[in-house]
Amino acid sequence: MPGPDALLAMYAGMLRVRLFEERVRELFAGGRIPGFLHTSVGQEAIAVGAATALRPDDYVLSTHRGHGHLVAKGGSLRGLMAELYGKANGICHGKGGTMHIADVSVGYLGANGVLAAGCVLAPGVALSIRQRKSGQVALTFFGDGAANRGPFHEGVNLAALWRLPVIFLCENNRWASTTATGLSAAGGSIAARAAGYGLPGERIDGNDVLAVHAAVGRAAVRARAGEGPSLIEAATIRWVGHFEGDPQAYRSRDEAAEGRRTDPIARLARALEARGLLDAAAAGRIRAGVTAEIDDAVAHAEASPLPRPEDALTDLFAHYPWRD
Amino acid sequence: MPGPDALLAMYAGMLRVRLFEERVRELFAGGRIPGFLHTSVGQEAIAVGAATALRPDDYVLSTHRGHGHLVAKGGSLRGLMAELYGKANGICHGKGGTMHIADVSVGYLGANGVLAAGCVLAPGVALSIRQRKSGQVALTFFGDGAANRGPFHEGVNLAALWRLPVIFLCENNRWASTTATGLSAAGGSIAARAAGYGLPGERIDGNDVLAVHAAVGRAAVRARAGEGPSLIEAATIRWVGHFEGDPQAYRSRDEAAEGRRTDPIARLARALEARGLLDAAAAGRIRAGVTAEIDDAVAHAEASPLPRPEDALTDLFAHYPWRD
Amino acid sequence: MLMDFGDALNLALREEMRRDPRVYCIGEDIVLGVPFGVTKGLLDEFGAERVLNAPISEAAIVGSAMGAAMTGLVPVVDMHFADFVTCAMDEVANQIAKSRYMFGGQIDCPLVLRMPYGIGRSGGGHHSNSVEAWFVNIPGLKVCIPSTPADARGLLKTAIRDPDPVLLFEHRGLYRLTGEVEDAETLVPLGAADVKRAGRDVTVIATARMVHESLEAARRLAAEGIEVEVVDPRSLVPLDRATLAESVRRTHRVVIAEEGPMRGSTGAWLAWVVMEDCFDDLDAPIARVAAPNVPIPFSPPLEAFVTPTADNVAAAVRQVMK
Amino acid sequence: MLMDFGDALNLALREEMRRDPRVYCIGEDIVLGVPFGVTKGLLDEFGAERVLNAPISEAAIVGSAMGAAMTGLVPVVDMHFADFVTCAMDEVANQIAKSRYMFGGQIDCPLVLRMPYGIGRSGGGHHSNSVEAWFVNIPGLKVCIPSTPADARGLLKTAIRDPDPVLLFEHRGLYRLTGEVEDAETLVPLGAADVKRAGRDVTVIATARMVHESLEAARRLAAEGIEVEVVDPRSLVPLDRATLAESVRRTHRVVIAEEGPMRGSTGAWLAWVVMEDCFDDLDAPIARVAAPNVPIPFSPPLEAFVTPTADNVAAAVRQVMK
Ligand SMILES: Cc1ncc(C[n+]2csc(CCOP(=O)(O)OP(=O)(O)O)c2C)c(N)n1
Ligand SMILES: Cc1ncc(C[n+]2csc(CCOP(=O)(O)OP(=O)(O)O)c2C)c(N)n1
Ligand SMILES: [Mg+2]
Ligand SMILES: [Mg+2]
Repeated sequence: MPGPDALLAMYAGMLRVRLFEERVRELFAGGRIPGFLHTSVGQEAIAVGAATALRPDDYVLSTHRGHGHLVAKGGSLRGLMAELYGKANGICHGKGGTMHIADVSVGYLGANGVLAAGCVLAPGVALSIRQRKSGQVALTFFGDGAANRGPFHEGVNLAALWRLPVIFLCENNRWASTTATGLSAAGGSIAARAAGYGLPGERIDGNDVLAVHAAVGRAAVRARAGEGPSLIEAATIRWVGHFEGDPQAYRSRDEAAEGRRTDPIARLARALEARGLLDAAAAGRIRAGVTAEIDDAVAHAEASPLPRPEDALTDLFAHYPWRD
Repeated sequence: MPGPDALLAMYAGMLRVRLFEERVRELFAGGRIPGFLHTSVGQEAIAVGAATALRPDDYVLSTHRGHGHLVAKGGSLRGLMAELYGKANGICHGKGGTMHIADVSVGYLGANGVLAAGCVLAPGVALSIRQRKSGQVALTFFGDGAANRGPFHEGVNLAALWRLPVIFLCENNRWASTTATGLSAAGGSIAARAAGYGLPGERIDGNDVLAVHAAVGRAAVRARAGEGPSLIEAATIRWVGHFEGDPQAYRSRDEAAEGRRTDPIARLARALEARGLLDAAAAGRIRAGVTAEIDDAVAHAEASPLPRPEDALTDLFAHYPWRD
Repeated sequence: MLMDFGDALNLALREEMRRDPRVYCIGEDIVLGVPFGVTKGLLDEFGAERVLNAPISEAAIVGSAMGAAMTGLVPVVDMHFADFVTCAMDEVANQIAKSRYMFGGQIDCPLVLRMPYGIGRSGGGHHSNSVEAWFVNIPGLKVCIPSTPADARGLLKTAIRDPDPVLLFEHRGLYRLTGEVEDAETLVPLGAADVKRAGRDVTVIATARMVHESLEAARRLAAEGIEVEVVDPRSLVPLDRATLAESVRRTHRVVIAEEGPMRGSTGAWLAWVVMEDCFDDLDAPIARVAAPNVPIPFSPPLEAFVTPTADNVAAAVRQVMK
Repeated sequence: MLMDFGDALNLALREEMRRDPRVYCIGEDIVLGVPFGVTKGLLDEFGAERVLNAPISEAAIVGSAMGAAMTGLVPVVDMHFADFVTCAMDEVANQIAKSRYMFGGQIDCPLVLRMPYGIGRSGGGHHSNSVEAWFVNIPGLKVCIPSTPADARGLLKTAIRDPDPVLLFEHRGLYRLTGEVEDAETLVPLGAADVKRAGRDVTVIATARMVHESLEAARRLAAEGIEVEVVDPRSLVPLDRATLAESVRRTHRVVIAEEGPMRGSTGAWLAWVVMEDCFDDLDAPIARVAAPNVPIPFSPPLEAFVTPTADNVAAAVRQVMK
């Protein structure tokens, strides 16, 4: 069980993801941010529970819904926000954007526009970890929908076979775009697939940051001990549309309401209050602090320059003096 | 338990596959047959146990090691042998050859040079079966090595999800080329993967034709009843090289010896003798008959013409009047 | 009647599904028609048996389509984004394209892959690619690429009736483009290029969105007294070489405009085709308009920089007129 | 020293693995070097940590290589047969090719994909394909295609040292071809074409096996008084346009010879490149030698019919000399 400071850090961490994503949604609605935007509002406990259970130098591979994973991993909000704006000083110089953010400085090896891609990248990251004897782990996030793609199978099998330090963390938010998990994953359980590879697989409450923290912590210990990968299925709820602008005709309003009832942030707040670690004043201070960070990131992004059009031609190769 | 005639047909069927493959090996060694040749010597019980448990109009999708599957399904030995020779009147006009034989007239929808390809084709065949309400089933063969490719996962999941009439029949012959099953399939069991999709999966003795026949029969009943696919892992031994010319440095001679000890044909013969259904004379007659069929197929193939070189340009499209 | 490109495709699907009970649609989120609305409403008319929402399993979606096509059905696959055909590349390149041939003509493989593609709206590196060149290079596939609602409807109908696999590249920037579509059922044959604008001075061979950019360039150049002919191949395989050559023999000058990357793209190949058929008719080197050889960036000014436009076509025309 | 193409690749792997502990090999059955022997014996010298026999999981083999390359290793992937890159197409086209760019240059991706390819020995439709054109069309990849043991060794060494992904197409018909290889460690730079034979009359641009067919054709044509220059680009991306253009400006006649299918292949693109650089220098239309637009058939006479040879090159040369 994490200590008081760690618990408060988780609380602030989830709030940071929540407020960051909500701000991003506003900015998108206001036409400040372009692209196909997928936010993680409601799923903060998974990003934060995982990140806080990892070492700063551990790696994560993320998804199309990856802002929260990077915020939780400690990425610079300024660099991230500037990237979402498509600014020249964004973490990817504006070349990546929402679905391709990356911040190697904090071990975040990239969001991905292709579902389940991280499931095959992660075993390779783990190979290099083993070769370098660095004791790191590689965690890959993926969704319940992505779990039905071939790379899930190939990546889990390879990592299990070679006992690689990988954590496969499935965010099961009940939907793959308009398609319910039950209509895409036969058997209905992602965690149950682990047994077929001789792996531990567990389904946890992804809205309980402590459950996520504990499960990822156990998986990390196992991985560092050379005992191999683990598969964790974290059940959660996506409060908002699959993408910004999604009419959500496929589900009833009740689900968002259920999400709010099981809000991972409020839930941790209650636990902290019960233990006398948080009161309204402290909560207000934390929220004010996080809001200030986000305001700063937005101000930075707004003030930052757009890339020069011809910069579209840079960053392709380390060195390319040839004429095409 | 199949009746006497059915049992004798299985015996003749396995002998037909065995003698056909052994003849093919000789012909390859003698330079009569070109290509990258993979034979199924030792694995006859799976091909024959499966084919005899299916209806003539059921479909099978095969592999790079598919001659036996077609012989067992009732394909014309003349057409098949002529194809292996690359002759104009082969079943594929010489365009396919050993890894691409097909004989739609007996429901054999093709060998495949790409491992596990059949795992995603089969669910589509099953969709058309359902749409046409024909009550057929689609069986796809694949190897222990192929089970580690993505299409295995995607195909099994889709078939399970939609309760399609598919039978996934894995021929576990302990090796994927030079690589032992234990070094390629995490967990060591292919059958165990079924549970993750909510499917029945069973491992059977693939050298016992009756066990294969029974398992495929159960799976076919289940499939026709609309209860969905099944996964069967049939353990067997490849007596010969992975391909013709394989030095087999990766395994000891004992394995081939073990194969001969557990010879599925001798095993059925003993059972038939014990029940008074077979004696040396009858066995001799059966062998003579099968040998005659194969002699005829070889004579036919030898006498058949090679395709005209320019026939390489036919069969690409149903109709293509355009200049490229 | 006036309708947009997406609705014209939807109409074609309805017409063909009504005509032939073997036709069905499969893809991710197609019941609600996400993301481009093309398959919207089909479920209500044709039911869940023929409008299949698939799991995120591109290999199984495309592979199963072939299995169904080999055994009597006519699948129309929605690739969601053409970028994701990479996740079913073996099924397309080794299975679908080759089976009729390898099996000596034993099977038909009547299926259509609908490939929403193209640059726009900061889709970024994984949602903006032009990959048609790969498939032009794979024998056994037919490749269409419409530019107007009428062509989209007519080509999709023809593709569905074709006994062989056809890829239909639908530029996502065109879905909301409106145009005149015949009330009567109208098919557009494969291998029939269409002269979208007649002109005596330069032949611009353009596909999909670039047809419209080229028409815009033609309007501007007309003001300068340059008469541009815009020829839309409409299908790349088969290719209507005769119509292309006929135009080039009149104009003696050629610009080829596409949205894919310069290197090894369909435009490079079309330049070769023109040279093979019309070398002695060319009064100037062929000029090409295409994207630079980089992935498609996210930021609007970067994305705009790599996106070929009417300006690029006009500049290329002026160059060949020099 | 004299050694064959396969052994030269094996030597390059040994030299680079000795030089740089970050280099490792991964692929199916590579420990015993099946099927072409290139990786034979590496296990004994470098151990199981650096010579990894992988399960049949192309997506995981290639995807993991990228994960390792992004984080400090230098993988050399054996694709077994280039045909199977279709099973890892997303990992190559969307992940490996794009990550440096999409991430704004944050990562290096130093990996090599060894792509055994080509027609021969009745390999049939799934073991004979020339797919290099797809990758030439994907920005972010470098593409090499050696024709001699020395070039194979030198290019593989350079590819391994390159901070970006490089595909090396190894024609399987060349593995047992012997040639002179320097005793000293020798690298061949990317983007440096090599004139394999000098000649004044016609420039034949050829890759891999077709270099040797072209040299054979050149020997025959010399008897007829036609002096053929054979230029081997050696790498397609980057491409040494200067050397190609320099040759064409002297000969004014060009033949382009490859083994891939005619339509949309690298030869079509190279024809465009030559036209762009040398249009006014051309005295005759460029002629191309390539396979017809069909999958590769099994039967020897059919396979022979679709396989480009010295005869085809000679015929093409005579045509451009008309
Ligand atoms: C390979 C691939 N197929 C399809 C898509 C289109 N797509 C983007 S997100 C999405 C749904 C993903 O569902 P899930 O994996 O559960 O993640 P979630 O969106 O719920 O976080 C789809 C189908 C894609 N990006 N990549
Ligand atoms: C996708 C793909 N990868 C690799 C190969 C090369 N290959 C041909 S057979 C084989 C081993 C197959 O093992 P298994 O699936 O167990 O079948 P078996 O040969 O034992 O019958 C390999 C690696 C291939 N044909 N297809
Ligand atoms: Mg989901
Ligand atoms: Mg095997």
